[in-house]
Amino acid sequence: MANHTELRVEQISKSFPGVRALQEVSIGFRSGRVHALVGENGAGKSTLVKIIAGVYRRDGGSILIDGQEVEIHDPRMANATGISVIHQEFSLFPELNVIQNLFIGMESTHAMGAVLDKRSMERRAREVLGRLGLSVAAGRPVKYFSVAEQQLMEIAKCLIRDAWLIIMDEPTSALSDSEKNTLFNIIRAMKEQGLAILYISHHLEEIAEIADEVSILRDGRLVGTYDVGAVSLANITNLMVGKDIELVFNRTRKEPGRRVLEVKDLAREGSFRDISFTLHRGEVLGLCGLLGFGHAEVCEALFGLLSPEEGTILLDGRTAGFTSPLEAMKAGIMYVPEDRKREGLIQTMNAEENLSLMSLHWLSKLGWIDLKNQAAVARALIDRLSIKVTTPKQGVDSLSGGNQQKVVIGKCLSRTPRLLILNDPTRGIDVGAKEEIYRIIDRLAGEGVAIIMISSELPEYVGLCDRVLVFRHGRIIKEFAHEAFDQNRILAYMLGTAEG
Amino acid sequence: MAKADRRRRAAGGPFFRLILEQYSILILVIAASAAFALFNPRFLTLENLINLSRQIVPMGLLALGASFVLIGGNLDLSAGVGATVCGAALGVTFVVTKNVALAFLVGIVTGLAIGTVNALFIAKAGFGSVIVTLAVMTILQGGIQLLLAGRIVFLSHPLFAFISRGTVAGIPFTFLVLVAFFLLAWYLLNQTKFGVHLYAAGGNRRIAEVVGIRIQRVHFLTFVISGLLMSVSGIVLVSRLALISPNLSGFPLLLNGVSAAVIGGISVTGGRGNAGGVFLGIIFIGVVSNAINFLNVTPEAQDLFRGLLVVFALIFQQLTIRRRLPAGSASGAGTGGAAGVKEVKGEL
Amino acid sequence: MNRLKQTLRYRIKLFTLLGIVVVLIVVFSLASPFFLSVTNFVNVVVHSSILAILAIGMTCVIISGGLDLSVGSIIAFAGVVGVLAFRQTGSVILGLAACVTSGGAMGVLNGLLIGYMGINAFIATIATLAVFRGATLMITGGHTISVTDPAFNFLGQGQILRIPVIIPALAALYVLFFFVLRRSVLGRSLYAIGGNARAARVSGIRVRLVTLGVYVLSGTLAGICSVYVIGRLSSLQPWAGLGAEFETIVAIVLGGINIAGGEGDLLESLAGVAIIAIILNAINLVPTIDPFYQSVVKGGIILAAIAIYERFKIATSR
Amino acid sequence: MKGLRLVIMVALIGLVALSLGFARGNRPEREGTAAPEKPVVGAVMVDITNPFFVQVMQGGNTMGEALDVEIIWKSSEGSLEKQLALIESFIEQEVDCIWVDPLDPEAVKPPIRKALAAGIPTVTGANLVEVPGNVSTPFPSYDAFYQLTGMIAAYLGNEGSVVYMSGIPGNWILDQYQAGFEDGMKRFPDIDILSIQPAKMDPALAAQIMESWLTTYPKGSLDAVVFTTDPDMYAAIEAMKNAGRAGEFALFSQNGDLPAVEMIENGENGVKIDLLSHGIRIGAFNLMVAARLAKGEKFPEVLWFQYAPVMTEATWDKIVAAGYRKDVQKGDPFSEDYITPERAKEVIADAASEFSDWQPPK
Repeated sequence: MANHTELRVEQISKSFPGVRALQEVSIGFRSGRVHALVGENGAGKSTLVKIIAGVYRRDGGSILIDGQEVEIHDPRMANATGISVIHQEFSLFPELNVIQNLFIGMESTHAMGAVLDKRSMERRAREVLGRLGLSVAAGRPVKYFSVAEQQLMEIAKCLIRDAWLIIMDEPTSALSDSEKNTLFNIIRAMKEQGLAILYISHHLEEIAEIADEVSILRDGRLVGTYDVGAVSLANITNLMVGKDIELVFNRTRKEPGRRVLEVKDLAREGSFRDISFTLHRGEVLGLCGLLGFGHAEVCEALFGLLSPEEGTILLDGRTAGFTSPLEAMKAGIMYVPEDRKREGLIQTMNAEENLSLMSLHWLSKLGWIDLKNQAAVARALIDRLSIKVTTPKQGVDSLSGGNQQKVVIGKCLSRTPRLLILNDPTRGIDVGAKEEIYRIIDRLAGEGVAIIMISSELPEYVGLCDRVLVFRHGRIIKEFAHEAFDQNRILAYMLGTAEG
Repeated sequence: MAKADRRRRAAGGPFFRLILEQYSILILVIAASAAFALFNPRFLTLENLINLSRQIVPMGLLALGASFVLIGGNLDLSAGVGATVCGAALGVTFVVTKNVALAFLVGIVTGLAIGTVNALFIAKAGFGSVIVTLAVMTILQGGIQLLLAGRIVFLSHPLFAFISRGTVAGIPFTFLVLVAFFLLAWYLLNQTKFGVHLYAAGGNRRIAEVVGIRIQRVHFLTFVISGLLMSVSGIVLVSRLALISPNLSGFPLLLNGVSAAVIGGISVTGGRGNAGGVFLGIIFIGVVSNAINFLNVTPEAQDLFRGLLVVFALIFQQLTIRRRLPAGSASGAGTGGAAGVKEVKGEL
Repeated sequence: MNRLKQTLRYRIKLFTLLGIVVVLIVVFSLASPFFLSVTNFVNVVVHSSILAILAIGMTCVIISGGLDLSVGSIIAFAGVVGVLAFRQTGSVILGLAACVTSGGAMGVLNGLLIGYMGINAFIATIATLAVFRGATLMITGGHTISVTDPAFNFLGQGQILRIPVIIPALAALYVLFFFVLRRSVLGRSLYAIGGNARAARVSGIRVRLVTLGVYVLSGTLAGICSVYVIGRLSSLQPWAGLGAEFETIVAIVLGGINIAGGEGDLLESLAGVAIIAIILNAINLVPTIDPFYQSVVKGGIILAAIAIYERFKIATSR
Repeated sequence: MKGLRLVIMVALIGLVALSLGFARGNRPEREGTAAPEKPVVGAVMVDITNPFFVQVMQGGNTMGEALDVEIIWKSSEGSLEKQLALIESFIEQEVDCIWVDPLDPEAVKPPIRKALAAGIPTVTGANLVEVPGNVSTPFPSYDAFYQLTGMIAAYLGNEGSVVYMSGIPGNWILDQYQAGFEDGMKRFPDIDILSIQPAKMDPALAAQIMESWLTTYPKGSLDAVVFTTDPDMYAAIEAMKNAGRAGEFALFSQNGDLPAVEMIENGENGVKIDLLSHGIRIGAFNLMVAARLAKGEKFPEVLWFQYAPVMTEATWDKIVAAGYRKDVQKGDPFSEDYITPERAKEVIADAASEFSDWQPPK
């Protein structure tokens, strides 16, 4: 199927007002290889991808396929030349059914290209989905399918487009580990069939597992391209950041203080049941489990986003069932949502307004916001979390991922919370930013804040938590104390492969 | 994941929901008709049903046009007045030239022209559809005055008479026309590339662009279609009255049409809905406004009556149509962009 | 940097608006000798005062990402309630209070449908538009109720130091709501909801409540309008405020506010109102604009304005 | 780039509209209002999208020619707020006389007073506006339909069933017709009013209403249909034709439009009586008053405008034989007992001459 052998970008440059996103980058992507692209946020990964995919026009340089130069003006053209992109945010249409989604933009038709040839599309779809081991009702709107299934549909889309270069941007960010493995197997299979895969991820261990070669970008420049076998994850990190990081997790543990939170027999139909645990001052409690295993829902329930049907929540010994986030906040519980874009930030507002959003009720008197006070609070948070902004009035949409995440966390810290819930606080941000956030967590714990955290990376549990609760199908099936931490065993419990 | 997913399906019961989504409006129609029939048995006589089938045609055509535009994520407020303008253009041409064929041609061309102007501003230049069509509507209101110079124009010709009262196998000709257009619409939406692309463009503009759908073209087409349908609606309207008068009001007709479309399951935010639902929607509105005259609702109470029924219908529809994804945590990354936002709007 | 761009764009927007206003004034002064005069200026303000009041509420609603088409009908219905209360009790205060509060009450209905039922604002308020107008016709039997109470008439026609009462009232309202939007919790919540409703909820903003609130606000302002209308017309018209909603939206969009929500500023809508007001007044004043051409001219000017914004990439989306 | 082209394009649209406006101006010279020799009448109509007011303007213009005055026509577009605004801007323009067709007799009083205070004489058409110094030319709407019921009753032989298609609820004049109709009918207990539905001056609605009536009342159960205005009747007649029941009922209406008059003449569709008010006559009459006021003439404060029932001699004889007697309530609504369709046509043809040397009744 691979009708090409290599796509090379030569001396590609691109700059936006105020930023030089890419400077003379040259990389080659060969069929039958998985090529990883790494770099901190703002290093130029997505810019490069967008140029290859025809979303951006490059300022300088050239793109060559099998040695001869090509022009890619728009996504349509990219598709035509066999390049497909799977974006982090899926490009599926919830209301359209599977077939319509798979063939969107390139439907096969008869009668002067207007009337759909449904039969042939259906046939092709079945065949491709079959290859991915996915058997679904192809006539159903995709909004009724699980994230993993949708992920596979994205891949099916590429295959149907006869793509030979498939670009995957953080393909695992929403997948559980088992789903991840399925994906990797599929990637390997595609590799066998001679496709070229450009794999973008922050999870270096994934890269070690799946990639053949890795290119590292820093500040819009290519640091270099290496065979994965030839470099250790440590050097990759160093090369990305440009400085040596000896210890990522610097967690100073001490005796947890008095009990802050006690949860008894919490249950919610279809989400979780028999949930009981306690949490103390200065303690970091990790809730881990696969997607949909209920740990995330428990957090939402604690913050009043979901209402539990049974059970009690005791905060400092007093019963506290919250029906709205505001109540929870007033009781000193703060929540950092998992999805920055959808739940964390108001894109139309500036940093200062976003930072003060969760403190409005005490920044204001009689419904009027004390702007001086607000500015001060924002200023303080910006310094405290060293958020990089030109001015507090800078629009958040123009901040880098890491800084956006810091703003989201900052929102919760305008007053030291009693209980802080972090739902995957380091999702999709670069190593440098991650490390800073680890420090923040540590500092907060040191200040006596009780912290509950969920992460998509096991090492974070091991590195940051004092205790970890493993969820499976809505139940707590295992508790690990810090000294008993062991990534593999935790994983085993999550996957249900461990005994008792 | 398998387990998690099974739970999702269980909680979802999508097929049941789909059925309910489809039939909620049908239930509504039946309930309404039954209720009215109770008050006045003659309501369900063949004669009245034929009246009904005649009365809904102009509104129905507008509703259909509106549906296309709405699925694309826009709004065409000019359609109602546009219809009357087409009627006026047709009438004037007929009176001046006495040539029916030419008159109809002019009527339809006028509609297409209006649609194209909207399309140019909205699809090509990317202005907001609400404001543009509002402005165009204002202009058209002046246009009809200029066309008719404020006078009533009478249309006496067998062809108008036929459109007005002609029947095929006992079914009013115009109603058949309406049905034909709905079948056509169903075909366009479900069997053609344009249809799929339209849903995509309305469902999530950004993604649609990335997969290389020519959004401009799609939107352009929707407004032209709306233009065509407004002209047909106008033709039917004036033929039914055999006259065109400047205070023939098209705007309420459109508002009813839009309500019908929405009650029929078209999402005002775009990307959702189908021809069948809209058809039931217009029948519901038709039944209601027919009943108003039929049940002798006192003149002053009529608007209230109509309004309350529409509100009720909207609430009912809201309760039956599922907006949110099936159960499963906030990990909405999968549902993607605007779709995600839309779901959320539903759940807030 | 980005912020700077924003402020710059904002300035450009205001300057554009200012420019349009100036051009209009010049054109119309040429077309009519009576256009440039103090009394006519007063006329312009008085004639557009309803529009101006409604524009405040509509701006808030639009910023929150909604739309309220029922305000025109609320004016009439609130008026009915007010007048009835006045007739029953004979107390002006109660009458006025009834106007305003009943307006708010109707806002509650909108708010419930939109905020709690989750019905799309456009469609929901189209329906309530019919309901309120219908209720008005039902109660009044479609007849005008004349109100010759000095207090009402003072609010509608009275003058303080030869300045119509409504003008200072307007000024007050605008100053108040300018600050409400700029620095009140309510205002901030509106921007947040319009910008990203879900994030707003997660940030502890009571989205449903605030949504309800903003429609109550818009309803209340419509109620205030009805007081003024009754006073000015020394009677209650069952058709009062007909079509006011669309004129208001046009004005706001002319102000360059994005109907998608999350952005906007009262100054902009004020400018929009000014443009509409001037156009309408000029159409009245210029003797040679044939009545048949009124709406053509109006529509043409609106289109022109939008086009100019597009030139500066101001007006956006539906 | 594209943006620019559009700006130009659209700006052009706007300018064209404006210039057209100037071009189609009622008078060639631009600031005609300033021209001293010719008195200027500012005319505030209710809503020119209504054919009736177009006729009014027609009649006004012809009379304007005859009496050599300039007229500035403005439309309130059905909104009272706009109407007041228009009156105020006419005061601003210092016209020589303001002629208002009020949406509401109460509401226009303040601006009328304002005008009179500014020394501008005012005429209010259609209904009584009791402001000292203002001249009202009210329609005898109430009495006209009160009398009409008498004729209808006589025609039906004092028994039978009728339906009434009313106008826009809340429109003062149209409500007066309805009131006159209902009160008048009270005198005839054996005639029942089966239904009253508002056509809201919208032909489409009129047709729809007629259709429901046709379904509700099978052959023989309905004798007469009464309309507020002729356009409604035309639409309804179309509906009757659709049902193949045209001519089954006796039709009564108001306006005196040419088509209606001709139907009476040719005995088509069962149209029996049409009250001749006619926009052209009304326009001519009011403009005549306004023009003379503008020239400094004085009039009594109330000048009743008069209708005339149009019917064939046959019909007249029939209702007289059946015992129709005019019994006047407030004032005689009719200038003549009845006029034949032929006469009616002539009257409409030159409305100017009917009123140009009209004198108020002593």
